[in-house]
Amino acid sequence: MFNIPLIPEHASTFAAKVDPLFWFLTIFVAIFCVAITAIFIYLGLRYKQTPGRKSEHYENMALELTWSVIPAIIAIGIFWWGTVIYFEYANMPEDTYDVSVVGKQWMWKVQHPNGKTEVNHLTMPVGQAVKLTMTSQDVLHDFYIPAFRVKQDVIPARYTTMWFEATKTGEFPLFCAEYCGTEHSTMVGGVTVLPQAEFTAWLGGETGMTPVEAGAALFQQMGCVTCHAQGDASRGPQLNGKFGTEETFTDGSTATIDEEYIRESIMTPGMKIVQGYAPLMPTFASQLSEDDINNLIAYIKSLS
Amino acid sequence: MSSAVTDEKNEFLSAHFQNEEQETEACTLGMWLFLAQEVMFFGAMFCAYAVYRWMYFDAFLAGSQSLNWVLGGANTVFLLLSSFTAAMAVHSAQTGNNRKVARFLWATLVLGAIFLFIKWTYEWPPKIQYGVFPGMNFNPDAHHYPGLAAFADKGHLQLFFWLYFVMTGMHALHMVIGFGVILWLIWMANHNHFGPRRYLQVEFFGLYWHFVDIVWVFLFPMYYLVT
Amino acid sequence: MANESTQHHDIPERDYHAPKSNYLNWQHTVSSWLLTVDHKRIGVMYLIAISVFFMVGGIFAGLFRLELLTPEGDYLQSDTYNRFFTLHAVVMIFFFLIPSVPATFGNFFIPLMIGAKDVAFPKLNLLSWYIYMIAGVMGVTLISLGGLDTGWTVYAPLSTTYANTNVFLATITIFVSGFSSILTGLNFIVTIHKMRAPGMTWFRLPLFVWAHYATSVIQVLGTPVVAISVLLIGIERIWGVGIFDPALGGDPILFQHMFWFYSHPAVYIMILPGMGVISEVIACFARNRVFGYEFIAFSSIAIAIIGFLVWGHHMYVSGQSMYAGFVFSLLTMLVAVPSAIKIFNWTATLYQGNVVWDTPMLYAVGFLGLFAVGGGTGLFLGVIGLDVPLHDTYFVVGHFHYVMVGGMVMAYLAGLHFYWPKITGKAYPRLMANIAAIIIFVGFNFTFFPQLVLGWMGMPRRYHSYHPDFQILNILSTTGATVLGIGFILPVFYLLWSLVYGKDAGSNPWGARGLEWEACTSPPDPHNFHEIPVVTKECYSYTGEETVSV
Amino acid sequence: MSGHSQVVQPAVYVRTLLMLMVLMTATIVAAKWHVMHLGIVWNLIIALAIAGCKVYFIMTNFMHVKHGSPLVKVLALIGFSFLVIMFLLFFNDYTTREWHSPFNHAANPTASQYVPPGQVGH
Repeated sequence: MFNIPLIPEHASTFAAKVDPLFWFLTIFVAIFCVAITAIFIYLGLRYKQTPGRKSEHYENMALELTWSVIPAIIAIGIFWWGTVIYFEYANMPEDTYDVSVVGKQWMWKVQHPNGKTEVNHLTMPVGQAVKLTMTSQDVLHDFYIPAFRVKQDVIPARYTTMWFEATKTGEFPLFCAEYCGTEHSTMVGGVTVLPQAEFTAWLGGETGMTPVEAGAALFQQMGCVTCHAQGDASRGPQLNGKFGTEETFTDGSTATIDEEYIRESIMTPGMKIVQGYAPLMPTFASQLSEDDINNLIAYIKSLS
Repeated sequence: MSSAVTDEKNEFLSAHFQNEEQETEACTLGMWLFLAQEVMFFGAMFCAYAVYRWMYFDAFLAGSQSLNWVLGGANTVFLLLSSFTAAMAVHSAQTGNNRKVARFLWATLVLGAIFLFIKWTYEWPPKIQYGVFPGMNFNPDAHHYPGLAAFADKGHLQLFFWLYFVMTGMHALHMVIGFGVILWLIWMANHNHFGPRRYLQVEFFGLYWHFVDIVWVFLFPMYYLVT
Repeated sequence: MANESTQHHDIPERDYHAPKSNYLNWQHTVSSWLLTVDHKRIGVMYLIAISVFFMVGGIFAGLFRLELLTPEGDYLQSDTYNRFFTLHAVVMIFFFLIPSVPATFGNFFIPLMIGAKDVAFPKLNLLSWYIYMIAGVMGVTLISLGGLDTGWTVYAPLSTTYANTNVFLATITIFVSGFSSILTGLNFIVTIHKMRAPGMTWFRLPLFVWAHYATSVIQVLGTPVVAISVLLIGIERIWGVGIFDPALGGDPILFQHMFWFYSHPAVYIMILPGMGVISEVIACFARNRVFGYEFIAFSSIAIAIIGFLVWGHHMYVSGQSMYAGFVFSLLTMLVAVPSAIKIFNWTATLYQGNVVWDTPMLYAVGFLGLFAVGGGTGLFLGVIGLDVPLHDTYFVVGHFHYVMVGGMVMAYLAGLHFYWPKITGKAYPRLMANIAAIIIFVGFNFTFFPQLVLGWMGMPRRYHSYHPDFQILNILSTTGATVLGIGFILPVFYLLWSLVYGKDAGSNPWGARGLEWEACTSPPDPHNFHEIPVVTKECYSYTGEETVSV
Repeated sequence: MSGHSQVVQPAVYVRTLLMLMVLMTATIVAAKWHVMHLGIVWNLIIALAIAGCKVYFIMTNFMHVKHGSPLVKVLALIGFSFLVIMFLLFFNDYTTREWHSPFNHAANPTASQYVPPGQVGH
């Protein structure tokens, strides 16, 4: 209890990039604050009021411009350093291990590609980029792993993504960082980083339906197959190989088929009608959970 | 600042002002700041409108087509006319003709009332009656609003009508406040209050009324004429 | 200029030390206060009201700081805890920080500084006090009806659909209090433009006035936006239509944009007037004209304008576009520059001055050091790559308390101790005041420095229970808060004591320059000046004059 | 400027009113009779341009900005200027939601942050 923690654990590739900037800024700001206070007090004592001495006003334009321009240059420099790191965050690598996350008041539900689900916990392999595709069932949440220096808001009716690569194995805390209501502070959990082999063993240890299988089952069960059956494009558009391609709609506009488009098509089918089709599809808004939609998306992706 | 017009104390001059010119300039400045504040107030709603129109253009198009642009256009005419009569009331006050001030203000009031009458009789009630009012009961009647009933994306259609009701509602509220001011000014005109050096109240009412007009000048094409 | 600076104001010789009638005692009835249009009385009424609200906000803070002594949520229910931190923020921001300096010292001193008999619209000024009080009563009603549990940011869809409290009343409260702020800002702009005494040119204005001018611009142009956005939240709440709720078709990010369009500039409403006070205090106690007067004046305006362009740095991880984050980050770094310029110039003001170390100066040093930390930690959060781990953690909490409490409250206290003799005509016990200043400084750092560390360690804000690793820092913080609380209570006692037992301060106890010190009595006359003074010299004309000890 | 604004003659008001009526007709005609087939964006720009002209006439003549002091002219514009800032920064976000990192080495169309066609080949 009496060792005051000062350096958080660093366990991802981002930590190695963020920490130098943090410590640089810490030292920079500390020097600035101490120096400015010290100079102020020094000047205050050096020019302490003395009977008989008159204060003299002093102006110096060169000095003025110096301390206007130099901070501006430093500020831009720091900005650029931070921005380069941010581009790293925004830069999704190839070959990610994809996990889908649903946040709801007040828990995290994590689903692996083979269908294995976890609650308030993420198990992941070390040395492998993991990509999270996240959505929320109710309010805003935020998936935050301090040891990885990553954080991303989770928004209802939208998919946000984030990625990270762990550099060491172990157990790390997971928090919700966007205030989400009464039990916000219990929306916490952990991240377990396992060596590749152990992770594979962990993952394979359980059999369940993969999201693709679950999605395929739903596809039958909800009757999607009646209009979107393979080889019959008479009532609804074909879904084979559609994911990631461009689609043209009745009003002439186009969009790429992605998670958000599929979600929209299921929830509000009338929004974008593919050219050559009538707006026949009913909404499934009240019949499917976010997990169901994730499964359907996984299935449609797999049709490529 | 030019030299003071006069230093003689005017009976209407507040004690903390040096002279009439200072008071006039200060009040004018205050009025314009108030209007700048109003611009931001309505402007924030217009920005929200712009974002949603950009995101959900189809819904906005469908919503707009269900609005009656003839009524909207007629209302624009009435409001522009009322702006004109308000300007004429200012002119009459400046020239000291209190009877004309009262007449032009009455004209402004009547034209504004026609505007609100059309809005409150032919525009809002049918929408509320036939399910075009956003909320739990949003369900456009297929007979009266076939375009809306057929439009699939009801969620974003509601957004359009939500903004429509809030913005036209805020506009109407500003007009009602204006009516109160008009009645007060008419009472003052009937007591021969206004003259070449005492017309600021009418002038400021004019500014306010023209601002309300300006808001409508944007509301009209933004809501009734989406193409 | 050089010749002029040695001249004195053209003011009639008067006996400053025996004012018979002043703004405080010339009428005694309750209605003479409640219906007053005297800017000085309105300033005093604001002073009383905001002190009460500061206490209310402080009590909430104390209660949830106690809860945070242990990692478990053991002493408050999580619902109660959430209400307490929300109400702490709402009360402190809308009822203390925003009106703190402008509505009290701004109201009291702007007309005195520029040589006017009153603000341009005295009745409007009174009206804005009443609007503030109505909002205050609504706020108290809100508290008694169970408070608010959405966080002061009232983010949709939590506030519109999921919150358990009276969000509608809360939004109306914020809406109403906004109008008080708008009217005050409007009044100040007109006053500064049109009510200046003859000879009081723009570049003879005290920097306090410049800072308030910049503040007022934000108040007039920003506040209506937050008014309409919280109003939309409120209407959405009772109507159940989704303008921001994504489940009903809206976009929650749009609310964040609209909210921060005001609420970021609002933090400059909360700090610029404080900077104005510090400029006055440092010039007076350094007995020197402020170094780089024009730079400080224009940096206030620059902060007000650029401050409108940077709100997106509250939303780096919210799901706004990457490119928007990039642009906002760049603009955010630029807004740091004018603040840095001010800090350098204040420091340089001491050079070749005749520095007097007195109570207000102690608070000013405290301000300078703490504001430097606050501004410096702002760099961490403005840099987009570093904000990702730090966003919504205690680092943010620490940062804005360094600015708001370390900056604004210190400046407010500096102003209170500087202007108290002018407002009340009484001198307070210096030793007590100096002790309080030191206690506040120490307590403050113990409270909020651990929070910066906590944030870096990863503790998210608004947590009722937390990871046990964070406990030791939280204990430090709560201990510091206790010290800070004592520090804040001390001035209440000795200032009230001074009202009764304090010695007469005299019209210019600090030997300060400026119309408010040199051309009117302490406390001032009901009409400020017997004759409107004619200004013939620049402000801060300490240069070349030998000053006497106080 | 003098404290009291110049007395504007009724003829000016009448001319302004007529101008406003003409502009109002123009905006309806442009929108409803599809005089010009220019697409969504241009229709909006035309509507806004006409509205802008109307506002200009109302402000200069009805609201006496023409004879107002420079300060009044600044104030007449400042609200609109801040709105433009607000508008631009809003759309700075909304129009670039789908942009990708310039350092992107793996265009990944499966994410919601996909690469718009024509930006990066893949």
